[in-house]
Parts: sequence; structure tokens; C-alpha cells
Amino acid sequence: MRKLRGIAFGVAEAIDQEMAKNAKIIVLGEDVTYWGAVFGFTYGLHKKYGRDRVIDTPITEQTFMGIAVGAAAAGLHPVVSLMFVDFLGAGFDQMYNHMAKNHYMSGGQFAMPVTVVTAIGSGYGDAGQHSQVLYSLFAHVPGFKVVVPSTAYDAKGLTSTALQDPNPVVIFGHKLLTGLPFLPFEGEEEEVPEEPYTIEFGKAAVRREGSDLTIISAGLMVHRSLRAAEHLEREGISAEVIDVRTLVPLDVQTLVSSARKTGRVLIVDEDYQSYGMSGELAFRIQAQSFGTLKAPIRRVATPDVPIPFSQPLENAVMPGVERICEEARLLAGQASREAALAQPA
Amino acid sequence: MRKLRGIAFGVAEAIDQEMAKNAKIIVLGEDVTYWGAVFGFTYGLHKKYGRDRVIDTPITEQTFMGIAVGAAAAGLHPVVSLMFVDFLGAGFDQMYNHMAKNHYMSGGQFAMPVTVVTAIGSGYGDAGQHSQVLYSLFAHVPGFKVVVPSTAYDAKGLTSTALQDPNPVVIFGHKLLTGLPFLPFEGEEEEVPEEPYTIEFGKAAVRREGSDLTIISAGLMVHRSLRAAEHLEREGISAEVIDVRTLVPLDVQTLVSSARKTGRVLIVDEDYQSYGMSGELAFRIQAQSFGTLKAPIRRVATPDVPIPFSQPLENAVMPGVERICEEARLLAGQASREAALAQPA
Amino acid sequence: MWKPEPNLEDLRYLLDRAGLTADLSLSAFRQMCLIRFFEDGIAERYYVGKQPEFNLASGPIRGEMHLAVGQEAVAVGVCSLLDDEDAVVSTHRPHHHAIAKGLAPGPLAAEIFGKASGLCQGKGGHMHLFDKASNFSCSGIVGASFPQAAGAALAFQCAGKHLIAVAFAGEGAANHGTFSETLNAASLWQLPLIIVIEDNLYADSTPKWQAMATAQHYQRALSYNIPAYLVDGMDFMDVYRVAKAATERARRGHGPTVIEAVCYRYRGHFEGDAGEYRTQEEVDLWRLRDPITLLGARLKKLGWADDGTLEREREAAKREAEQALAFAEQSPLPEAKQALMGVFR
Amino acid sequence: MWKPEPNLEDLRYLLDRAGLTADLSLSAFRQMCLIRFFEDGIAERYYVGKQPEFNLASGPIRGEMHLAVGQEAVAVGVCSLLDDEDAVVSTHRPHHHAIAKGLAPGPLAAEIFGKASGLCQGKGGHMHLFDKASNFSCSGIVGASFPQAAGAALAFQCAGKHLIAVAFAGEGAANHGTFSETLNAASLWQLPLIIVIEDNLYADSTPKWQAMATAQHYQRALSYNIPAYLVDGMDFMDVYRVAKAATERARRGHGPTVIEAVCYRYRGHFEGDAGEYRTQEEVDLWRLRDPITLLGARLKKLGWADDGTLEREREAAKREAEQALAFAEQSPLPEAKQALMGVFR
Ligand SMILES: Cc1ncc(C[n+]2csc(CCOP(=O)(O)OP(=O)(O)O)c2C)c(N)n1
Ligand SMILES: Cc1ncc(C[n+]2csc(CCOP(=O)(O)OP(=O)(O)O)c2C)c(N)n1
Ligand SMILES: [Mg+2]
Ligand SMILES: [Mg+2]
Repeated sequence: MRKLRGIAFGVAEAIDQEMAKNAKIIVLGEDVTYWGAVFGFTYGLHKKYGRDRVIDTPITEQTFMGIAVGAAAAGLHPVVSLMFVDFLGAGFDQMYNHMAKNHYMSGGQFAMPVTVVTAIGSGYGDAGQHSQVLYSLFAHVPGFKVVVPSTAYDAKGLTSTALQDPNPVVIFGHKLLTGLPFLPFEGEEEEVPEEPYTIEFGKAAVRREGSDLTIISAGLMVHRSLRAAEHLEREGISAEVIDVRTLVPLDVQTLVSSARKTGRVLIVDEDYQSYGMSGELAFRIQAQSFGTLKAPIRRVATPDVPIPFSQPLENAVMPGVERICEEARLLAGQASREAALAQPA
Repeated sequence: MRKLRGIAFGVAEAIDQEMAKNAKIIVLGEDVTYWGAVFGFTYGLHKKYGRDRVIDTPITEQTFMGIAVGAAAAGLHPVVSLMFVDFLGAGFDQMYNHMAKNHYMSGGQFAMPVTVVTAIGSGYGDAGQHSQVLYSLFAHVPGFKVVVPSTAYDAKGLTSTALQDPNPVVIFGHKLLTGLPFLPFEGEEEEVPEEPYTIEFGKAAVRREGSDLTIISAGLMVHRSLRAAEHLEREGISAEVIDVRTLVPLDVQTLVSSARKTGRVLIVDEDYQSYGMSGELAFRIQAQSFGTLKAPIRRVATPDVPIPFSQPLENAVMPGVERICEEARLLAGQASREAALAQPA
Repeated sequence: MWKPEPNLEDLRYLLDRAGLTADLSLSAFRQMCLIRFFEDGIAERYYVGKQPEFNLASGPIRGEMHLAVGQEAVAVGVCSLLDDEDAVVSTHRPHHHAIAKGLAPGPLAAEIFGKASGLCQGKGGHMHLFDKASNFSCSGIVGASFPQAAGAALAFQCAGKHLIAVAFAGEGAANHGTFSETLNAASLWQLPLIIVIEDNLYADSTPKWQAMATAQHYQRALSYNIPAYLVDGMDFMDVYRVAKAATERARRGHGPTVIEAVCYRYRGHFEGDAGEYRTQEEVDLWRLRDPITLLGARLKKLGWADDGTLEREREAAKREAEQALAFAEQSPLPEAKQALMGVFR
Repeated sequence: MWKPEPNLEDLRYLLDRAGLTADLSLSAFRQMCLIRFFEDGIAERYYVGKQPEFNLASGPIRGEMHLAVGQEAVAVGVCSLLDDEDAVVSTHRPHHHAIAKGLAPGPLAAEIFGKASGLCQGKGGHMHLFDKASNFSCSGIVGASFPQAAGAALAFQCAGKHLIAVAFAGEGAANHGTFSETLNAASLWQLPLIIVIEDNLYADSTPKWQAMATAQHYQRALSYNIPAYLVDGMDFMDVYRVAKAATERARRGHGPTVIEAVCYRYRGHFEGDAGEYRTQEEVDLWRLRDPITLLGARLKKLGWADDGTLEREREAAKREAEQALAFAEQSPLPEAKQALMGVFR
């Protein structure tokens, strides 16, 4: 065991270890050699495996995603870098209409072992086209497993699982968790085994136990939620913090158990607020813990505006510790029925 | 007044009437001349306005969407046909990263009056890449108004509103509501004024009043919900049916008022179930009518699988009157707390 | 029509150089007949239940139906040079490619009927035919075939196999950006890829002069240093000669080739197409150059077959087509519960 | 370097034919100096707060920063032929184009600093600069500029205006499908469009030989019947001569032109780029052909300026750049509440 700082090294190490075992794994994408896909997820691999297995592609998302589809159908397991998730629109057709569907549409004939690795999130001034999260889009269309690691340990284990999975998996790595020196780091250095290991998809992690309310989040927001929980503790509010880890498959059981226990749920999501993760989680929770909830489910998410550039504006839209605390306080103090009715319809 | 059958004529007539008044409106897309964009939404326009204003484009979604962005910034109001919504992935970048954001990112300098018209839905055997709904994707990313007409009257009025709106609007017309002879028709012939008129966005329509439960839906599902409500009535269950009409802006007030009145809500959505419309509506409703709900919110949606081709399979995934009735019955009979707890977490 | 007909001596010389023997030619004739009878048989059954009112949702075959009658020579000219393991990625108009690639016509027909005995157990349908055994796949999304075939080619190259991949696409599809992007990748990496553009003059209702800046596409391949041939797509021998050179080059590691084959679809874009965008005279003119008639005449001219032989082959093909269609008709539909299975492996 | 230097007589002849006068050349010199000082000034301020530890999120200018030092001649060579109403659509590397197009440097700088006085009130940032007054926009998405400029060109054509649109893009972007798609549309409709490929040899860390099948892109335009020129992008006069012909052709309705200008960026792809993909020798070699030095020498050779004049222009440019940067630095940040406004008009 040694300490690792950030998810980028975790992802890269998992790819490395799986590539060593499995000659079918190749890596494709923009700047995956020298720059390790910019955010380090493929760092160092070309030196070890050469340019035949680690391939810099032209800037052609639709085509290299399509190449991944064709290569997977022909027996390879491509790891494809989508440098920023914001660029999905340049290649989405091959992803959701083919990568995600061909196994089903072919009646199970063609497996589609593709692992897409992409960078998400704001918080460093990259503005409207380089700061989005968008995992909800992938979670909405059927056929993708949606993985959002929040720690180096998880990043490594979940990536190994992805590389042993015969299905399309998209790994969303938050830039502020990569641990790269040119970005702020909001994660924590932690012990990560050098040996390969896997982490099962569909198992949420209870990152902190609590009794007054449940905070559910993913990726960077797990860390901000944990920091909020510390503040709240000082104020006498005990928050449980759950990291969903994978949006698809979703570990509904862990969410519902906690909701039933605390009776109050706050969903913290860096993706755009509406028609995304926060709504879905709320649906699933209310469906199964309705009578035990003491107050309406609340959420903190990025409001439905493009991410603005300037720091005060960016701060105003990105969910932060303070906003999480505020919402948690409201939630903790909220007597259910009255509060709901007090809100204008 | 005369009777119109289906939304296609409503949309086409609105475009016609607005084009006559506004020389800045042009129509772009695949097969928008002879074939009226296949589903009739632009039918007849090229004969009246010529090929300079009604332009058949090459099969290049990214590029003709980008052309619309550039043309709108330069003062035109393009109406763009995305023949099937399923093809969004071939042009999504220009839509959500530019069309939807440039007004905001430019600090309000460049208006983006673009009206996208697209066809949605299954029910006639067109399989996995031509049967999707996907309005939730557009509703998730900020910057689009999302319009889902369910009647010819609404189609005409909402389209006129779109063509007077300086913002990007996407109109999702269900194929089984077009009224075209080569498709099943589940709508109704109805009186539609010949004169131009508009319908405000963000106003849901209560299509049927009821007291036991509220069914909320959009597009084709409004009609299936109404038919379900008739069945239910015969069983003594009184269902209110609400047509949201626009997902963005969303008329939360009407939904919440009805939810508070009936205490039971069923959301009927033809889009994929998870991380989409049904979750979002549930969130908004529980947030403001929590204490008045008598049972957990339920939903009927397309399960998270690609739309299969074969009829029995397609029927199994497409929400139908029977499934709506079943869910409504469960909901109407459900004693809140006990039922929720009875479900395994 | 647009090229000189070779005299007997020249023809012998040309065929000799291409290694095109009497046996090969006769079996090509039979394959082309099989495709023709198959397509005619599908057309006939497609209209069952769709008369007097044509409705996509009625009858034993539902949804859109794109037939390739008239385009047999292109499919057979190319695919008769392929082995089972070679990959073919086809389009929304895939039956002729599928049959030419050697798919069993019974399961193929059954898939088109949505039967449980279909290639994909009814999940795919006419636009989503997959066959692992003959490495065949297709997509209903225009432009999607190019990169997927390139991906298969890349996989073959990685594995050091002397296999090749073929992408079929229409002249409309070649306007799509994925064509250029794939040309670049294929030339850059010298992939064992053959791109076949079936130029049938129309994309939907759009004649090619309305969507293409130039008369043909093949010169674009030359601008990427890819050898490119414009061939008579109604002439099996012309297609074969060029495809032979292309397959040999690809198998030996000398990179991609583009073949643009000018041909014609006798039937509408899809069934139900009224053809308002072209004249009957034009259709009749092209029928004069029918690829099956032409090949029959050549076989006789070369002394490789007489009328009796041709008739026997034709009859055998007819029986095979009818058996396949009967198999499809007699097979049971899949069970509804299958719909929810098989998204993930 | 790769083209013969004209002798004085030939040079006079060439410039005369292009109508390039002493005045025009001198003001181009000044513009190029302004760009250089502006970019150098931004670079300097960008590192404030980013030393000793380089972190994208720190300092007065946050996020990625792509500077165009070395590429001034391309921007000025083309844009000095444009009027305010002509449209320019630029890329992630947009400052030189913006200044050459005549945007006020103060609000430009202020936007880069995220200030309320910025072009977009701080919402856009360095990659999303918009200016309605000079009809300038850009995008951080590679390949997005092509269709948007075509859209502006289409709008001008529709309006019967003799205006033109220019798309700038890198040689990496020209691999993207939108380039080909736009070539086709522009040629088909004979749009008043000029596409300028700035070939600076690299796309991020990827040298062009690794992503391009051919040495250049311009021949692809020829394959669409679009006149195309390969020019020395370090030589303002070379760029201007060709751009002059292109603008005249476009303004008179004779369709599009592609200009591919070979140039070099002296600095990294973005600030912080360690440049591991190229050698210092290569950078030094290109600096020998500095566009500003080259233009200065030409002006002297032609007798159009002496050292004193050049020095005066340089000083004036420096002052202008410094004023702009000071304006930016002194301006206030926007108020947080602005973040939620302006999605819709
Ligand atoms: C991305 C995308 N855009 C549009 C369509 C609708 N569409 C289906 S076939 C077709 C025409 C294709 O023409 P071509 O490529 O020439 O093939 P052909 O039908 O002539 O065989 C179109 C526009 C689609 N399926 N996918
Ligand atoms: C669709 C998309 N893919 C990838 C990127 C990431 N990216 C930003 S700039 C760049 C390189 C662009 O190279 P080039 O077009 O040559 O322009 P240059 O930076 O050399 O000016 C890349 C890959 C992007 N912004 N958009
Ligand atoms: Mg065609
Ligand atoms: Mg470049």
C-alpha cells in the first residue's frame, strides 16, 4: 500500500494493470499519449504499451466513438477518452444509438465492451463549454453503466471492474478530484493497494453515518457534502453522507434504508438541476420510503443556466459547502406538512 | 373554423402564417420540400415560399444545426427540422453547446431565435433508432424551451408562439398524432381556427377534471391517459388528466394544485423511465405538496431498454392504456405508509 | 450507358485479369436473383394488411421498409470477395448486403417479420440486422457505418489478421461528416477498409444535385490519398473487378479503397413512397440496364451459360427466397417478457 | 522558408495587383503589434497568482488560456479586409481574430478577466468572446466555427447583402466532419464564406502527422470545387493577397474560398503546456520567421517605413494594449446574482 493523490492515478493504474493482463484492451482518443488524455486518465500507458495500443486520434469524436463500437464488435475492448464530457455532442450518436444499443438490438450477439473515460465539472474557471457534468444524459438513455468515482481507491477499483465488464461503461472523473498539480484538489490522499482489485457496480458507499438527515451525492459533491456534514455536526445536526458511486446501476436499497432511518433527504448534484439525477433519486426514494419521510426531499444542484466564466458567477451556480449546509438546516428544521404548504405552488 | 386532423397540419399552418408575416423565417432540414420533413410539419411551404426560404439540406445534422445558429445570430429565424428526434446525436453539439447557450454566454448580445421541429415516439414498428422520445435530454440542458403538443389546436398555437420567441424552442411532435394517412392516429379531429393565434408557454392544460388521482402526461400519452381515465371512471375512479404541454417552462402550479387536490399522482411518460421527465415532475410535486400526498407518486414510462422492433416486444415497453389503468388502480387503492413500506427497499 | 460495352475479347481479358471465372459469375447471378426474389417477396408481404389503407403499423411487417431492388450488383460484386470473418457494416437499406454476405435468408426474413427465430429474436428489425456468424451489422442512422467498419478494420489490424472490413453507405450518407473523418483515419492508419458508396441518385426525396456540390464523391477520397474508383453499379463485373483489387490491397496491408458505384433503386426510398421527386421515364430508363439482365447477357456472350442454365439458377434462387419467407411467416413471435432482457450482457 | 522571397520589383507588382498600399500595410503592422502586446500582456497577468504553483483556478485570470503569439499575420491578413458587419466565427484561440476584427481591446481584455465591463459581462470568458457590434463570435468546441459561419453567410445571401462570413479553425479542427460538411454546403449554395485554416502544426500535443493522412488540408476543398490556397501564414502580405481575392469573389456572389495558412504558435497549446511534444530548436527556427519582424523588413524594403516609423507604431500598439489590460484589471467583477439571469431573452 502506498498513498495516492486523486482519481487520475487510480484510473490510469487500473487501465495499466488490465492492459497487462488483457491484450484486447486498446486506448483511443485525443492526446492520450503525451498528455494522458489531458486529465491523466491514460498517463504513461503509451510508454509501456506503445502507440499500437495507445492511439492518439484526430479530433473526431463521432468517428473514434464509432471506431470503438466497430472494434468492440470485432473483439477488442477499447478504452475511449472523451476529453471533456462537454464534447459528447460531437459524438453522441455513436454512443447512445450504437454503443449502448447494439448488444440489445442484436439479440445479444455482439458484446460491446467499451470503457469511456471522461472529465467533468467546474470550479476552476473553464466556462460554459468545459465545465459541465452531464452524467444524467448518459443515465437517461439505456445501455450505459454510469460510474462516478469520488476517491482514488474507488477510481481504481471501479475502472478495473469496467475493464472486465462486457458492456459499455462511462467513467466520469471530476477534474477537481484528479489530483493533478495544475488543478485545485478537493479529494484526499489515501491508501490504495498496488495490487489489482475490483469494486462491484451498484453499491453505494455510506461515507459518514448520521441520524438527522441523509445527504446523497456523487463525485466531487461527496467531498463537499462531507465537509458540510462536519459543519452541521458542530451545529448539532447529524448528517449521513452517501456516495452513490454508480448512477446505473443504482443502489436504491442503500438510499432507501438511510432515508427511512433519517426521514429527511437532501440530494446534492453538480449536474444541471432539472430532469436529471436529483429528480430520479427523489422519485425512487419517495416511492419506497414515502410514509417515513418527515419532510419533502430537497436538492442542491447546478441551476438551469450555462456555467458562467467569471468567478463570482461560477461560484453562484456551483453547489458549495455553504449552500449544502443551508439546505440541510432548512431540511432538518422542517416540519413536513406545514413547510410544504407554505411554499407557493 | 374547420376541423383539422392531427398536429402536423397545425404545425405547418402556423409556420406558413408566420412566414407570411416575417421574412426572416426560413426552413431548413432534410426533405423539407417534397416530403414536408417526412412527418408533414413543413408540408406545402416550399410551393408557397420557394426553395430560397425552404431549403433541403444534405444529411448533415451537426452542420445544418450550426448553420441555424449562425443564421439566427445574423438575424434570421430558422425553423430546423430534425427529422426524427433519434438523430439528435448527429447534431447535438451545435444544439446544446451553442444554440442553447450563445445568448447567455454572449451576455445577451446575440438572440437565438431558432425553432427546431422533431418527430418522436413509437407504436408503429420502427425499432430502436427511430422510436425514441428523448425530450428529457433537451429539458435537462439549459437554454431550450421544450414543447410537446398533443392536439392540432395546441400544435398550431404553440408553434406560432415559438416563431415569435427569440429563443431556441424545440417542438416534439408525436408521430401517432400527426394525422398523416400512413400512420396510426390516436388523436382527435378538432376545430382549429384558421386565423393565427398563440398559446402561452408554461401553461399546462387540465384535459379532464377528477378527484381521486391526478394523471400527468404529455404528447401521445395525454390521449392514452384520457382513455385510461374513461375506463377508470367506469370502475368508480375519478382521474384528473393534465397535459403539461411544455416541459420547459413547466407549469408547476397547475401540477401542484391538482396533486394537493387529489393527493395521488401518476406520471405517464413515453420517454425512458430513469433520469428524465417522470423523476423531475415527481420532485417538483413532492416538494410542494408533500404533506397532502396520500400515497407515493407513481409512474408509467418506457422501461430503460432500447425500443425493440417486434410488435409484442414494442407493446411491452410502450406505455399503454392498460398499464396506465393498472397503475392508477394501485395508486387509488393505496394506503400511503403501509404500501410504501411493503415494497422491498 | 455511360461507359463503352467491351467486346468479347476485351471482356475476356478484363475478367481474366480479375480472376473472375464462369463459376464465380454464375453463383453471383444466382445470388443476385436471390436478392431480387427476396426483396420482391418482402415487398409483397409488406403490403398484406396495408391495403386499401396504407399504414406503417399494419400487416405482418411493420415500420419503414427500404428495399434494394436494382442495387444487387453492388452488394454481390463486393461481398462475393469476402469471407465469413470479414466484417460488413451496412445501412438502413441492408437486405442485399446481408444476403450477399451469406447470411441465412430464413433468420434474416424472420427478423424482418419480427419473429423469435429472427437473427436478433425480433429485437432489431429490418434496419438493425446483426449476424455474428457472418460478421454483419447495420444501422438505421445515416453515416454510422463508416467509423464502425473502420473500427473492425482496426481490430483486424491490431490482431494481425488478414481480414478486411467493408462499409456500405449511400451517396446521401457520404455527405455526412463521418465519411470524411473515416477517410482520414483509414488513410492515416492504412486500415484494411473498403468503403462502398452506393450512389442511387437520391437520398429520400432529395436528388443528389440538391445535396452535393459535385457530381460524385470519389474524388474526395483521392484528396486523402486513398485510391478511389467510380464504377457502374449496374454491372456486376465492373464492381467485381475493382473490388477484387481493393480487397487484395486491403488484405495485404496496403490500406483502404473507396468504390463509388452508380446504381438505381427501382422502388421508392421506402415502401409507400409516392416518388413525386422523379419521373417514371427515369425509372424505366434505368430498368433497361437491369443488373441481373445485364449479367445474364454477359454470361451468354461469354458462353458461360445458356438460357436453360440461367433459368435453373433463377428458379433455385426463387425457391430459396420463398423458403426463407415461409420460414419467417411460420415462425412464432417472441414473448413479451423478452423485451426487458438483454440490455446488458 | 518554403517559398522564394520576391525581389523588390516583383513584390511591388504583387502588392499593386492586390491593392495593398503603404497605409494599409502600416496599419496592419500596428494591428499585429497590438495583438502581440495584448497576448504577451495577458500571458504575464495570467501567471500572477499561479507561481510558484501553477493552478488553473488561481490568479486574476482563471481557466484555460490559449494564446496566439506567432499567428498574428493570419488574423490581420484576413480581417483587415472585413467590415464591421461581416461575420467572423473563431475558436478556442480567439484573441488575435478578435483584435484583428476590430473589437475594442478594453472590453475584450475585461471579458478575459471575467469582469462586468467585459464584452459578455463576464459570462463568456476567453473561449466565448462575443461582440455584436463587430459581428464576432467564437466557440470552445473544435469544429464548431465552420457551420456557424456558413449560417451567417446564408443569412447574408438571403438578405441580398454583399457581406461575407469567415470561419477560422485550426488544422486539427479541419479533421472534424463539420469541415467537410460545411465545404459541401458552401460550394452547393455558393455561400459568401471564407474558411481559414490556421495550420500551426499541432492540435494540443498532437503533431499533425499523427492526425492527418495528408500534409495539408486545402486539396480537400478542391475536391468540392472550392478554390483553395496554401499560403505562408507568417507572411502578412501573402495572406492578404489571397484573402483579397477571396473576399472579392465572395462579395460578388461567386462563392466560397478556403485559405490554409501555415503558421506556428510560439507558446504552448495553452498556458502551462510543457511542450514535451516538440523541441526548442523547432520553436527557435520558427521565431526566425516572425511575422512582425518579416512585415517590418518588407515595409523598409519597399521604402514604406523606416525604423522610426515602425518604432512609433510599436509604441502606440503597446500603449493601446496596456490601456486595455489596465481597464480590465481596474474593472469590477460582476455581481453573483447576474449568474441566474439571461438564459432566455
Ligand atoms: C443521421 C440521420 N439523418 C437522417 C436520417 C433519415 N434518413 C434515412 S435514409 C435517408 C436517406 C439516405 O440516403 P442515401 O445515403 O443516399 O441512401 P439510400 O437511401 O439512397 O440507399 C435519410 C435522410 C437518418 N436515418 N439518420
Ligand atoms: C469537439 C472538441 N474536441 C476536443 C476539444 C479539445 N481541444 C481543444 S483545442 C484542441 C486542439 C485544436 O487544434 P487545432 O484545431 O489545430 O487548433 P490550435 O489549438 O492549434 O489553434 C482540442 C483537441 C474541443 N475543444 N472540442
Ligand atoms: Mg441514395
Ligand atoms: Mg493547430
